[in-house]
Amino acid sequence: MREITLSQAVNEALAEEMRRDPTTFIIGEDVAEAGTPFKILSGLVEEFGTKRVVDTPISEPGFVGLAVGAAMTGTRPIVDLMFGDFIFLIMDQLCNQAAKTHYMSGGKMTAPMVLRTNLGATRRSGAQHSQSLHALVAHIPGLKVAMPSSAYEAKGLLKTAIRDNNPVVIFEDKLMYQDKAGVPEKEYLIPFGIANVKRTGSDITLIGTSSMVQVAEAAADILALEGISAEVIDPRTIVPLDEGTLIKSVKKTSRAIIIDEGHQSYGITGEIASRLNEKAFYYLDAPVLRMGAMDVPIPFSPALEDITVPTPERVAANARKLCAGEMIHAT
Amino acid sequence: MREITLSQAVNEALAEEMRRDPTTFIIGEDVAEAGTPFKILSGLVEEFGTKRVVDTPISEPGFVGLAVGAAMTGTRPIVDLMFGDFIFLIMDQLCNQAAKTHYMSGGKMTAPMVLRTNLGATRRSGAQHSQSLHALVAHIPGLKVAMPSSAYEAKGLLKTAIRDNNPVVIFEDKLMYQDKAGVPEKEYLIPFGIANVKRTGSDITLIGTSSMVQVAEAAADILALEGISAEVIDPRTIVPLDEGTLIKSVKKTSRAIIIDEGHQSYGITGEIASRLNEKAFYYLDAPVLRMGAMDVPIPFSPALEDITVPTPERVAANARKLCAGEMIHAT
Amino acid sequence: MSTETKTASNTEDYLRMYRQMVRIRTFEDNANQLYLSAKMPGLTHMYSGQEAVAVGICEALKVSDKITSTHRGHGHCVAKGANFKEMFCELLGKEEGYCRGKGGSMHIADQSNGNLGANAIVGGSMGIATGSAFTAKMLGKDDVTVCFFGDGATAQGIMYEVMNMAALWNLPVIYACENNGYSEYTKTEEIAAGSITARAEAFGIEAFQVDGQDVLAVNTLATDLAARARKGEGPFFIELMTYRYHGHHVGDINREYYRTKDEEKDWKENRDPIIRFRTHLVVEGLATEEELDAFNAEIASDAEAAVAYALDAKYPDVSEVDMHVFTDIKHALA
Amino acid sequence: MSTETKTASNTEDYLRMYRQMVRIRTFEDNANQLYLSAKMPGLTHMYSGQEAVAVGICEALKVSDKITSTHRGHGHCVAKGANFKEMFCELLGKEEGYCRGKGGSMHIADQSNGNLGANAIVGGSMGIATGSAFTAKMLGKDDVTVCFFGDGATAQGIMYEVMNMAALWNLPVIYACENNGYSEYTKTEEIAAGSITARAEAFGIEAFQVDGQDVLAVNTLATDLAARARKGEGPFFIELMTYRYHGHHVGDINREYYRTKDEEKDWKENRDPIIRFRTHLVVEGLATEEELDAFNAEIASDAEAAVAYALDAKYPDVSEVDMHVFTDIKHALA
Ligand SMILES: Cc1ncc(C[n+]2csc(CCOP(=O)(O)OP(=O)(O)O)c2C)c(N)n1
Ligand SMILES: Cc1ncc(C[n+]2csc(CCOP(=O)(O)OP(=O)(O)O)c2C)c(N)n1
Ligand SMILES: [Mg+2]
Ligand SMILES: [Mg+2]
Repeated sequence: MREITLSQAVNEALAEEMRRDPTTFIIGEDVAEAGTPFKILSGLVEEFGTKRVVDTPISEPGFVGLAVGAAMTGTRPIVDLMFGDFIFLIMDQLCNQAAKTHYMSGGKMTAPMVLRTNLGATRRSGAQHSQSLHALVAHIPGLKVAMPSSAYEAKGLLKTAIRDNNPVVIFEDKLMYQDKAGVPEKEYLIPFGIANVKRTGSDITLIGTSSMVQVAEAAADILALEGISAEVIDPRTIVPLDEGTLIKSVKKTSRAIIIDEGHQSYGITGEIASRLNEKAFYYLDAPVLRMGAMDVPIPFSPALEDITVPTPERVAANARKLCAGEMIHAT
Repeated sequence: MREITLSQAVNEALAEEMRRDPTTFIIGEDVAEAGTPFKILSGLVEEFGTKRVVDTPISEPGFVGLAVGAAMTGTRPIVDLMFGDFIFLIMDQLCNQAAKTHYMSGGKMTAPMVLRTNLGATRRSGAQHSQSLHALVAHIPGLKVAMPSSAYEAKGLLKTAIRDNNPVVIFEDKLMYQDKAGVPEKEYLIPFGIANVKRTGSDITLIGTSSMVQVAEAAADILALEGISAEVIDPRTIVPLDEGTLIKSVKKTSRAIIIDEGHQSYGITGEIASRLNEKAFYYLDAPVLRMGAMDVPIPFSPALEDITVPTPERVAANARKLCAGEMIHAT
Repeated sequence: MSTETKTASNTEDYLRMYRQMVRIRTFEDNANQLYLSAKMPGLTHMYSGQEAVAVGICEALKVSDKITSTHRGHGHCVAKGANFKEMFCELLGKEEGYCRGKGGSMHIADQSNGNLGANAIVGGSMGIATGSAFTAKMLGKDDVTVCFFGDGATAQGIMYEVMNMAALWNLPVIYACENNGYSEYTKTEEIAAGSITARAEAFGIEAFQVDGQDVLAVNTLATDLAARARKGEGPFFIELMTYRYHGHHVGDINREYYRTKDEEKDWKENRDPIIRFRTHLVVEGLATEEELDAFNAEIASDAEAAVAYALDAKYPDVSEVDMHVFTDIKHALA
Repeated sequence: MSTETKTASNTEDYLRMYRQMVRIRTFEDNANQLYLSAKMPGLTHMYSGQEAVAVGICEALKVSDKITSTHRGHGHCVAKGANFKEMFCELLGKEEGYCRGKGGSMHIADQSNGNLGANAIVGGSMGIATGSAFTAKMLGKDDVTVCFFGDGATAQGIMYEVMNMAALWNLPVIYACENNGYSEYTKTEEIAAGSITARAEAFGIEAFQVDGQDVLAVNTLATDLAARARKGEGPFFIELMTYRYHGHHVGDINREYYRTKDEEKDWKENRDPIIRFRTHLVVEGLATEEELDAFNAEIASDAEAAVAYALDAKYPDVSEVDMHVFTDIKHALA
């Protein structure tokens, strides 16, 4: 299979869906000629014109609000929010408006829009350009939340998101834009709410989101050398969450670690861990561990930033202890 | 001890602190003559004047941003955010600016401000005026988060918040503004990060936040009649969280339910449950259960709204099952 | 609301405007009564006094034109074509309400008539209205969108963000600022510096100020601007000077600390939009007092019947609580 | 930055302005070099070309006056009195940086000189600046706050929210819009409808447009407005017409798709603020070419030394990672 970058995969998904559905359009800052600072959208304005690839002023609440209204009236906006950290600016439009439109209208109105944004630290971008804020939107009923872990998922999930009749937020890892993966030439979609068992194993389940799937896989490689067999699962979407697949795995392995790049406290690791604890209680041989980003604003200094996020080595170390029965009570 | 309403307790806390510290001021919509729509602040503008009780235009991001700057330069703003639902509008100022100021400046700057707001459904106020959004801010490092469960806590925690040198968000339950509790005439403060064991028990631990403490207590009353002894704990602040007290209790009772009015998924119940599971793993006789608000926008219709939030009866029912060993795996 | 784009220049149009204003007033009197008799859940914000704004504007619109509304939204809803029955059902949280009881007064919407909904976030619908106009332009429809909001909402930054985009892209949207002198318990001049219309003009948007108690003046201006917006000459901004008769919401009874009874009396007695228009109709010989009284009576009994119906109607089944969270998941919590 | 409030009318002031502009340019050339040689973590936004704005304004301020800065903040930081050493250390993430390496280029702050910090959220410091002015007024200090921001930031709604409050309450704040013609890769006219100064005027704020390449024009205006703001006549708004020489950030090298090389050349050759001012100083006999060259050389070697120092300086200890999350909890994760 050919390999393309995550950035190309996103670009392809957008181009294909925009060809298919003339009511779709892209809106955001510097999305047209510039193709975003990450150059993800290059070429789209040439094909679809400035009517459908719309550069906005630096008005995040305004253009997200505009997208909500456009979605409610017959178009399908695909919003480009340049950094995931800016989600703080648009929470009202996303969570008070878009997320509730269908429900508050008793099912009569819809807001089929996609908000594409990103997450991920270690880019030396400072505390306001390095956050992974997916937990915030996952908490709000009415929003679906996708977290692609490679170019393959990025394409398939985005295409599904664009066709979904609900507001969907999709978080790309900005560190992965240049990472390549096998992506079929033939069209495909990845359904929401179906976790992907990346590798099967019997001793421990490693559940990762976004680029933490790769961290989990790297950890599994380390563990394999030591004779520990780790199952690696990518939930792909955290809303809806494929609880069934996760629980099934944990019932089998009896141990689990959830790995995520959002801050650990009051983030998504707690939710997933709790569900496993609740629903696989007697199968567990050790507490479900959580590894999120440290509960600190992301520091600029490389010396500090790199230790704020989970690494394969640290995941492997924790897995090792869990499997050895050394963490009956995690510290 | 005299009994006063939560609303009076808040009013007293503000008046006392504003007398003590001339750099404090209140800012928000209709806080002066109107004393807010909930009439909580009545009388304060008469005592402190419009220079220190400042009515703003309907500009939540603007006046919260202003408060951040004021806090950074030597005053102590106490922001009144009329409804907790409006927190979506001010997330950027609160989370990208206030929360990170101290850290990003390497400890050189501070933003000692208090954001007073509210939570709570069943007031027939619709989906945009009924949310309990404390999980969102609890996830952001740099913010402290207090959740008073009665007039007593409302006063003591607010006074502590005003003296704290960090940004603090305090959520009052708007359904409790007229509820009375014993509040000493003598000045007192309630320290952050110390949970309050409201009642001791041996069979199960009920951990509630805000008005859910009262729900937990009412459930404990029901359970007591059946011979089940429930310990009820109020964490009082969720950041910092007094993990020690919670874990100690669960090690004793071996069972726990966390009750909170925020949406259940990706909310605070998952965090607390996970910490208990991680740190008291072998002491648990049953999975830690979570009871949050339903994962739906809060509906207006009374017929629907009332079933979205935990009730004493439902808490008792779950506790009963847990204690009977019927919920080895929660459903 | 007319089915064609035109100026309301004939008797039929005038009488419909009259009736629509009376319908709003009657709806509100009944809603207030429901509150006072503790039959309505929650609070609500009365539109009484501002009828000429909603009616003057909506009568200039087609069914397929869109509006966005506010927390004070009953007037816009009626004016854009809604029925009493579904409206009262919604206010009472009943299944037959426009939103199956899930929205309530602050989220009432009537998509079939182009009403994209009330909104409980002040300024919350400004983006939505602008997006609706964006859709029209992108899909080549000639629909116009009117964004209703109060003077207080001009303090929300999003207004400037979307006006900028609407101006840059010539969107067919009309920003209709109902300046009723107050936002909650605060006078407009205490919270709005400078000039409201100048704020729109600074973005290159043509702005107008009009007497919001004069339904014909409002309608004439709105008709003209809607036609121009359809031709791509938008956006436009209108500041409509008006007044709310009741408190900020139905529970705001003692309001002398922020405005005098004399002021209220003056507006009610000397500038009431319905009385003024009624006098006009009679003086111009377009209707007799008796005909107009007959309208009033008919509307009153319609309202009474709708209220009675709504009071008796059933609540949504509890199983609906987790329906409509998502379009494609029947029960979100199942 | 002068220690007294006054017009910079004498030689000493002029020479300090010259030196400060050269210091900024020199700082940026070194920072760019650090980037190009892969010695600087991350990206950074160069201020070169806009020096007369920061210097003209900051020279009108006292040490205790406050400024808020932007993602393009090195110029403001130098102009408000910062040292090269702590600045380069910050840019390289070192412990001796102004923020112990935790902030970096986009969050550099220098509280001792009243610089409340750069900000990576476009428009993010507008509330902070207004709040700083609020403090001054409330505590009866005569400090003025200058809020620096770009043309692109005028699209952020918060600007209108805080201008409204500043105008209502006569706060001592000066909004300084550095219009360098672009926000990222987009021309200002494509994202800003109408007139920028009219937007401030609509709130009743006196607004001025000035040539941002003429340090004396900027300084004269700023000195006057600062004095008036101290007397309670603020707020004020200034639009400063200027240009950035580099790309949006150091990595923005191929920029012909959004602006021509000719345009860049024209600004650099014909409107450079340093060349212009240097010519003025020499023509007026206030300094000789040699004296000015000596300044330049001294500054260049200062910068060189500071860069060398910073490159060698140590990173913060890893134990610092959870320090400063809260003021009163030494290690947040302990
Ligand atoms: C974002 C937000 N802030 C505050 C409120 C509370 N609130 C509801 S109505 C209102 C006043 C609105 O004034 P205006 O826009 O003039 O409308 P009016 O009530 O006069 O019709 C306020 C402050 C709200 N609903 N939303
Ligand atoms: C809220 C927000 N939106 C977008 C960005 C990305 N961004 C960084 S600088 C910039 C352009 C700013 O333009 P302008 O205000 O004119 O300042 P200049 O870069 O020209 O100095 C943008 C869009 C951001 N940092 N913050
Ligand atoms: Mg009003
Ligand atoms: Mg610019």
